[in-house]
Amino acid sequence: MNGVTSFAPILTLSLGSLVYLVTGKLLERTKLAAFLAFGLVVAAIAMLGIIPDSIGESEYGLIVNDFSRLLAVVACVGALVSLVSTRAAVEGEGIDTLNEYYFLALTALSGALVMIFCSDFLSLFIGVEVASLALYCLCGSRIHRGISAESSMKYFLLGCFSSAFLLLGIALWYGATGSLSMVPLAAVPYNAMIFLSFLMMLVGLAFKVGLAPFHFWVPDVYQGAPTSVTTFMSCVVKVAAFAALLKVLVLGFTYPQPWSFGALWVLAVLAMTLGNLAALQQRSIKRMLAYSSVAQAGYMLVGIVSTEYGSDGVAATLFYLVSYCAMTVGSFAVLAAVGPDADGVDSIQGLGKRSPLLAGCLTVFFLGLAGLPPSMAGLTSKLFVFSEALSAGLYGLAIIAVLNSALACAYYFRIPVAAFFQSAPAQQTQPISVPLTTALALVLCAAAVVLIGLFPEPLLALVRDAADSLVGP
Amino acid sequence: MDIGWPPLSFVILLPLIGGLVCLGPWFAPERDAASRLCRTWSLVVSSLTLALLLAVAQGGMGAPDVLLSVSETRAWIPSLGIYWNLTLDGLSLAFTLLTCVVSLAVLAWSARPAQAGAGWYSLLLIGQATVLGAFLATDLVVFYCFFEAMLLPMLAAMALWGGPRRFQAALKFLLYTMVGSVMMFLAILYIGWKGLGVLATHGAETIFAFDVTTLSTTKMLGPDEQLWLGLAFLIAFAVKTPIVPLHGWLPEAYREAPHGTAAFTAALLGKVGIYGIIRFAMPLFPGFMLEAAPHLAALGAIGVAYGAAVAMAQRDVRSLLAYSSVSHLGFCVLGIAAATEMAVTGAVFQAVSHGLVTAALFLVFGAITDREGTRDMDSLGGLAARIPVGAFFLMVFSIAAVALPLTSSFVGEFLVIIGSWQAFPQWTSVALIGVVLGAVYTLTAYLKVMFGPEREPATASDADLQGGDVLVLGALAALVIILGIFPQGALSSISPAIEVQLAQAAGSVEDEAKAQLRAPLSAEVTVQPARLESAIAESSR
Amino acid sequence: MGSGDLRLSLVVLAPALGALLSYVIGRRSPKLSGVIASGAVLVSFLCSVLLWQQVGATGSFTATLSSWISFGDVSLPLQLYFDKLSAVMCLVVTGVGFLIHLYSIGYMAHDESVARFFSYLNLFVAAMLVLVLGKSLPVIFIGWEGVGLCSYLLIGFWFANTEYAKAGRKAFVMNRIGDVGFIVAMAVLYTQCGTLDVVELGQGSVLSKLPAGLAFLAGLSLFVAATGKSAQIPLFTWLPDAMAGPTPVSALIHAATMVTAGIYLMGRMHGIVELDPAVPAIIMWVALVTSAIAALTALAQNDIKKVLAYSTVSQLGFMFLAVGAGQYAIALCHVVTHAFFKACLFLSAGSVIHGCHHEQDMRRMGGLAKAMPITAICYGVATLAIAGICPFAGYYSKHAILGAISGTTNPLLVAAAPFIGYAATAIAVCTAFYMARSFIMTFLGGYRGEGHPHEAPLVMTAPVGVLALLSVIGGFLLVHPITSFVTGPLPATAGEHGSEGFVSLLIGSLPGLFGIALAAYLFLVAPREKELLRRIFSPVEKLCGGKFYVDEILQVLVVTPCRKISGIAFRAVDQRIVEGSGSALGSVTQAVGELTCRITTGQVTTYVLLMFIAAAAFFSVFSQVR
Amino acid sequence: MGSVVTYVGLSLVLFAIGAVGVCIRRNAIVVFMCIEMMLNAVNLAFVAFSKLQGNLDGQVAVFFVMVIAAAESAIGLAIIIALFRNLVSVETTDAAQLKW
Amino acid sequence: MSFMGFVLSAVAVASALGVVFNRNPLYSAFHLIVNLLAMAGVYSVLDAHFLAVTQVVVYAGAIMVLVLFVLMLLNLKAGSGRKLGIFRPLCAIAVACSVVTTVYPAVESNFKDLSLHELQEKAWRSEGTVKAVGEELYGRYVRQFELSSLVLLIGIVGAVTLSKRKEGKIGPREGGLGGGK
Repeated sequence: MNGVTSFAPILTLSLGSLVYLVTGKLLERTKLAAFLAFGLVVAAIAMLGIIPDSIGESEYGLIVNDFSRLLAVVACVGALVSLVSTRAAVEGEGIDTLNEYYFLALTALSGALVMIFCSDFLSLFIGVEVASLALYCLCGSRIHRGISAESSMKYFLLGCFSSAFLLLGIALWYGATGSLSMVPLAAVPYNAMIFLSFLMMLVGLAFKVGLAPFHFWVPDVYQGAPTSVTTFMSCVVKVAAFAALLKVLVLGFTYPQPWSFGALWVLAVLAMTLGNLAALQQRSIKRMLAYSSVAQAGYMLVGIVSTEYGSDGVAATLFYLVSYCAMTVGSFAVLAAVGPDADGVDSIQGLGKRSPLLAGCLTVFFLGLAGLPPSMAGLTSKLFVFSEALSAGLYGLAIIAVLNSALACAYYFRIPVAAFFQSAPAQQTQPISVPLTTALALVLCAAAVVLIGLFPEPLLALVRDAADSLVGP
Repeated sequence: MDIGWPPLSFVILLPLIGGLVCLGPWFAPERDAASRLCRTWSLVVSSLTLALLLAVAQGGMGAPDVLLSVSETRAWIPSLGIYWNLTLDGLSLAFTLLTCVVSLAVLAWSARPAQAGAGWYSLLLIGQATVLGAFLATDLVVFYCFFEAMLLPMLAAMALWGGPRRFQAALKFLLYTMVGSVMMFLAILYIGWKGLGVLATHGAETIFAFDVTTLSTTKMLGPDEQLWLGLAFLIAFAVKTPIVPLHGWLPEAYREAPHGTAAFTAALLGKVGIYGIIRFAMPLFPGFMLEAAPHLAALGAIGVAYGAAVAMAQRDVRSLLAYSSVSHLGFCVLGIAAATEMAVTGAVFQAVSHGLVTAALFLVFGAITDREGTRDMDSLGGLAARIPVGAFFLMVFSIAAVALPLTSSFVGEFLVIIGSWQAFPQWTSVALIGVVLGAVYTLTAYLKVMFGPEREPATASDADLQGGDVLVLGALAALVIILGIFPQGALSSISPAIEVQLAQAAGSVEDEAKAQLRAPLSAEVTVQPARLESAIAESSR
Repeated sequence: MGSGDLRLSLVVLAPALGALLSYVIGRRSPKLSGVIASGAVLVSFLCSVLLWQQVGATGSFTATLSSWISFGDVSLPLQLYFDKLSAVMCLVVTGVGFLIHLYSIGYMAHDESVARFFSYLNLFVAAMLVLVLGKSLPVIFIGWEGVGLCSYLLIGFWFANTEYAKAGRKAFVMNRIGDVGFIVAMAVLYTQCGTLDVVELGQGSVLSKLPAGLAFLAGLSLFVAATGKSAQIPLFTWLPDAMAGPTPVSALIHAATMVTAGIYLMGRMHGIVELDPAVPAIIMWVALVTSAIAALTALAQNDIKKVLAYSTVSQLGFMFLAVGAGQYAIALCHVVTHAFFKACLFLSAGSVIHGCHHEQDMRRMGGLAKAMPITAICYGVATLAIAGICPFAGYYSKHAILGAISGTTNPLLVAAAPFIGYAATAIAVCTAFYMARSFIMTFLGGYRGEGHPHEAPLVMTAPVGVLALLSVIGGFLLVHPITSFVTGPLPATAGEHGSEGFVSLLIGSLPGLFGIALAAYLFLVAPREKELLRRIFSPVEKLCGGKFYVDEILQVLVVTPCRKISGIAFRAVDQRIVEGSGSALGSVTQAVGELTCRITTGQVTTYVLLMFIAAAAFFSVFSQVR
Repeated sequence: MGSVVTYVGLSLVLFAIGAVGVCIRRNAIVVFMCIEMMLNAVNLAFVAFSKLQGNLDGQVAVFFVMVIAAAESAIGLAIIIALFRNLVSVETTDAAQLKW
Repeated sequence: MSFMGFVLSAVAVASALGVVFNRNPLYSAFHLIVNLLAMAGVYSVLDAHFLAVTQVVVYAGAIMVLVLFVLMLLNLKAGSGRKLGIFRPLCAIAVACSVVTTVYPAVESNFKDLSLHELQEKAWRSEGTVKAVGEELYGRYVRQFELSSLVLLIGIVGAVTLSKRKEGKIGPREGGLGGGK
């Protein structure tokens, strides 16, 4: 029975999506269709609450524990918020195939859940592919826009290329251990092959997470994809990919050699530095947020680098991940609400007058990304991650990280400044009407960003449990 | 002292909530009416805050010979040892009162940026709340949060209503402070992490891993740690203060900001740096501070002279005030470096006094330059006859800026100079160059603006300062002079707190010195014998 | 001491209050403001007289106004201290001050800002009284800075004239340089002796805490402070410029009282000044040079106030000669007599200027004795006094100074004492000469100006008359009590000057007589010889007329470099390096960022290649790391 | 045994050739084919390892990879067609509107 | 390596090079078909019979037909005029060589202690008959098997989504970037 229960949320989503594909066709172009999709996500979340933890190691390739449950909930909630907040925007973006759109989103989410729940490499790979394939399609779903197709193509080719590396890594692991399971095998001696297999999986997953120097797809895809899709993927893909990365790395850490240190250190530094430096140059907000996501992934990786010394590093990373999700979903959702083609900084100039709510939320999110009060989530996450880095003795890394976060303020601030302090171009001064659902979702996000930081203990307890269940206390 | 309700949190929350309330009318359609309402509202809130603060201080004072100390604690992130710890002692009282007074003055000042409306009051109140928070917090993380947060309302006001280059100025301000403060952030985390470990072994039930008073008793930081962590703290505070040569953000920021913001920034934000060094750096890194003292003194003294020299070359009134701030705050740095009770008390007094004086100067010059439509001193002149009241107040505050006796600045500068002389006579002498140059640029500015023949015939538009503003300036002037004639009350409230800070530092140094005596070969910390003795004497007293 | 407290406080508070009232009331009714101000000073004067009578030769009163800078173990209360020494100064300040106030009522009657004027004037008196009454150095410093401020305000009283305002600023800044000396002295003394109380600082046990080098520093710093306030080299050039102020101001501040603050300070702190014999030696030489230069400069001045100003500098030099010689009482004596005759001279000059419709150039005067006989008499009497002619006040003090120089016991000066004595005598001749010259040019001969000069009103002539009288009898009165009147806490004077016979009196007056005679000869009897002499000495005259180019030298050596440095600090250091480094860092970051962006070419093939390279690098690098 | 490991070598070579192809070809369809070749190469490695390890997990993995490759080809070619519709080209170098 | 295996490997490598270095996409596709068939041969040499058959059916049969169909549909000309630079291929080849030379020794060293006997033992257990593989698929890997159906579904729906078009909406790009540089 174990295998069934662990499969339940995924089944809910995937079977549900199938049902939706059929019934949604009947409800086409009504709000009901969208709400049916939301209902499915809610049901999945409910399922996540119900299912029990796996006893021992799962034999069906999936495992339920605090870690996967937490991240699954985060992914689902993130998906829900992004779908709800962009519901109105999707129609405005000219995506004709709403039915397929929600279907693909639901399947992408179920793929993400597979990545989160996986306990063997085959599930991991299938999960990655399910999520990726659905997202390739979603990126191109604004089919009449050149950049949408372009982003889809780039994502597809690069994604498949990196999947090949991931797969080669899995093959090497299999070759070395004779098993596809993610269980550390005491009998298998540590050798170069395992080492290389980890490096290859790292490369493959670093691509999915969007770590420099495997980040090239991120800006292009984030910018080219419809904003609603970007909103969705910025959260769901990030969570799932980090879950997978964490699983792989924790497995890697069980081998005594500090093999990971150099590679992860370099990845983190490159991601932070290149991400921030490039973001500094952007005039396109989506692109800037994309580069920022690269940089933020770098900060999170700082937590993982310190993981070698205990589960607190993972906990810090998870905390960061959760608060980052809230901020990034919110930022993109605001952009989506501003308009289907809102991208350049000029498009949000004067937003404070056109819609104080959107501008206010945007400011909260961007301050959070910059790690400044009053959006305390950003600050406390940085606090946890950097303090883990320090306690692990990674002073150099911590210094690079904080200098980067200071540098990042330069571009994060540009957005609130444009929203509040610069006047709108003549042709876009009319107020923006924000649908109630969007407003609600955004306010919730903003509240989360503030409150997670102000009262971090509950979430901190959760991520600690999660980290313990992943690493072992 | 247990009052039953958290009075210090209220001191912070009152203006914060008041400011947030003002955010609503900012977007209201009836801007003028809303603005007037908000003005009254903000004045009430700010006055209440001042009253509350005074009441808390009064209540905390209790018996005359008991040290003022009101504190409250509340769990924030207990699993990491982060607590919402606030303390009001003589040191923080001085700065919090300054904050309240200056905020009230800026809020009451009639001239504010055109089209500012309710947002102006909102941002100022929020700014007041954050600065108050920074002055009250003893938990390093809480302090850091306020330290960062107080930047934002000022930046917003600057970006909204500043001069033509406001965005660049704001960005520069932001980046300078951020680069400075993130290193401190890291240092705080390191200290907290270490503190958590060290304090856990003591077996206390609640671990204030980030609380400065708790941490300073542990003496857990070795010389190398003190060096790097202390450096991080110092740089953060040095940028904020600013200490030469980290003042690159300052001229442009003061040039571009609206008067009120400039006054607020100059009078209060910089003081957080001074306060931070005394409150945090001195007890946490006593050995390092002792080592760094000569360098710090040098920077302070050079700052005094350099700021004054550069101020002499200015034509823009604001730039002049900016550099004069650098110069005057150099005295504070010098006093802190000297680390005698007299000098540090003087430094605090000087900081408070500079806050009052510089805020008033920014406001008066602001009113004048607005009226005349230029900030170039060379194109001003002959105003004394046209605006006698303004000229009078400008004279009073210029005199105070020059630190003539019976103004508060004199007391501060005098104590700093006398107190620093015994430690660093050479650097104190350098600072004295600034005393002369200070007179030069201040009087030159006054001469250029006020004296000389009238430029153009008086018109109806150039009315003199009006009722409310005269009241504000009068109050500030009265404070400056009262503090100059009767400073003993303030001094005797500040100095015990300073004594405590110094004793904490000295206690740690003493231990280090003892450790050194035991292991004479490890001569990593070179302690100046004379000052060590005095430090020991003080701590034992 | 109980009764002393209130009266002593009143001495200071009366003019302070007067300053407030004369302005507040004076704004409504300008006439009253002079009266109030004069009344306040009169009250102060009467209190001083009362106290002076009660204080014994070595007694004192103390009044505590505030505990001021007191906390922890620091205790610097705001206390006033009245002993014989302060008594003399007090009496001079309030007495002469009162007369000048009275005079000002007439002089400033037609000015718009008369209320402001009297307010400043009263404030000045209050500050000056704080200066002379301060019990500790910081309190003296209050007065010290206070008089400086009032001087600044009064010099620039007619601020619409930028030059006047600049003169005020110059005075303040030069004083400020001296103040640094004062501050250094305080710092040294507090650090070493642990107290700044003037009484304690006079005690040997306290002074013995001062190591040799620091004793020199402290003494010298105090003298630097005194050079600022009392216009000695190199800080004297502000005083002639200070004549920009209204003439009563010049009389009160820049002749009678404020400029003597330096001498008072030396007297007050004589214990410290004498600790290191090098300090009096320096004082002596500086004083001599100042005195000489000022006297020579005065020779070539045509502005009547400038003559008096340089004369003041020269006379202050004389006082410092006595200080250098260790005869503080004599110095103080000259302070008193100088206050009388110089105030009289200035006020007379004021009357002349007033009468000649604000003409100050002596070349456009002449023959005014007819038009204003009282003024002429007063001016004449005062001239005789300053020249050191026997029965007049100046004789006694000046002669005593010359005696003191020869009697110096300072080991560093003994050898040079005769030379200094001769030089001082020569200066005395010079003094007599230029004063006589000014008298002749102003009052004798024919009128060379325009309009009709007229005599001043009674309210102006009366004070001048009183001062003239004092110039006559002031010295006489002081002859015998010269010790008892002023010495008090000061070391006793050497030698008696009052008991000398007629011949010696005459001999003592010789330099003065010679100078006057020479002037009379050249200007009245033999103008052609005068022209001849002028041609012979034209370079010297040029030098004198150019004030020995001290201003220019200071400009080149101090002011211009300061401005240069300031400009360099701003433009090169601050804008280029400090701000520039920030901007440069920004630009570099931007450039690197730009580069980072350029990698992202938008070409999938590039991305793939880069990723492939990165991956391969990962594999090969990190598989080696193990 | 050596012979089976050689197949792993073959798979690596094919993988590398495929990767080179992805790097140097501009035609999206060819790039896609090269990627398929890479996946195929990994499949070969799986099969070889399956033989070396003596279990069938590797072969099962290959089956799934094939399934995924099939779905991938469907989507990939649809994307390429969509791209062609917008750009009238399948050259990846022409699709470079998103950059920097 | 058996003779058969050697020949097939040689064919595979040669055809792979053909795929990469042929100018004409169509020829590349044909080369790929050859490559895939050769791989199928290698599978059967390695006793993975089920996979060999599937390879022919799925890859060579289904996928390549699709590719060829698209190539025909789009009717592409042989390679665009622009020349490949020499730097990029060289770079790629060098990197590829480095990957192979890094990974292969690691693999080889991992298996160098494997005895022939052991290998044969294992080979027997890993014979990929339909039955054996099927048992695995419907046993331990049933969840993944179910998920693979989802993958195919996404393939279908995705292809439909992307291929939809409004009438007459074929042509050059529409609109530029929202606010790019």
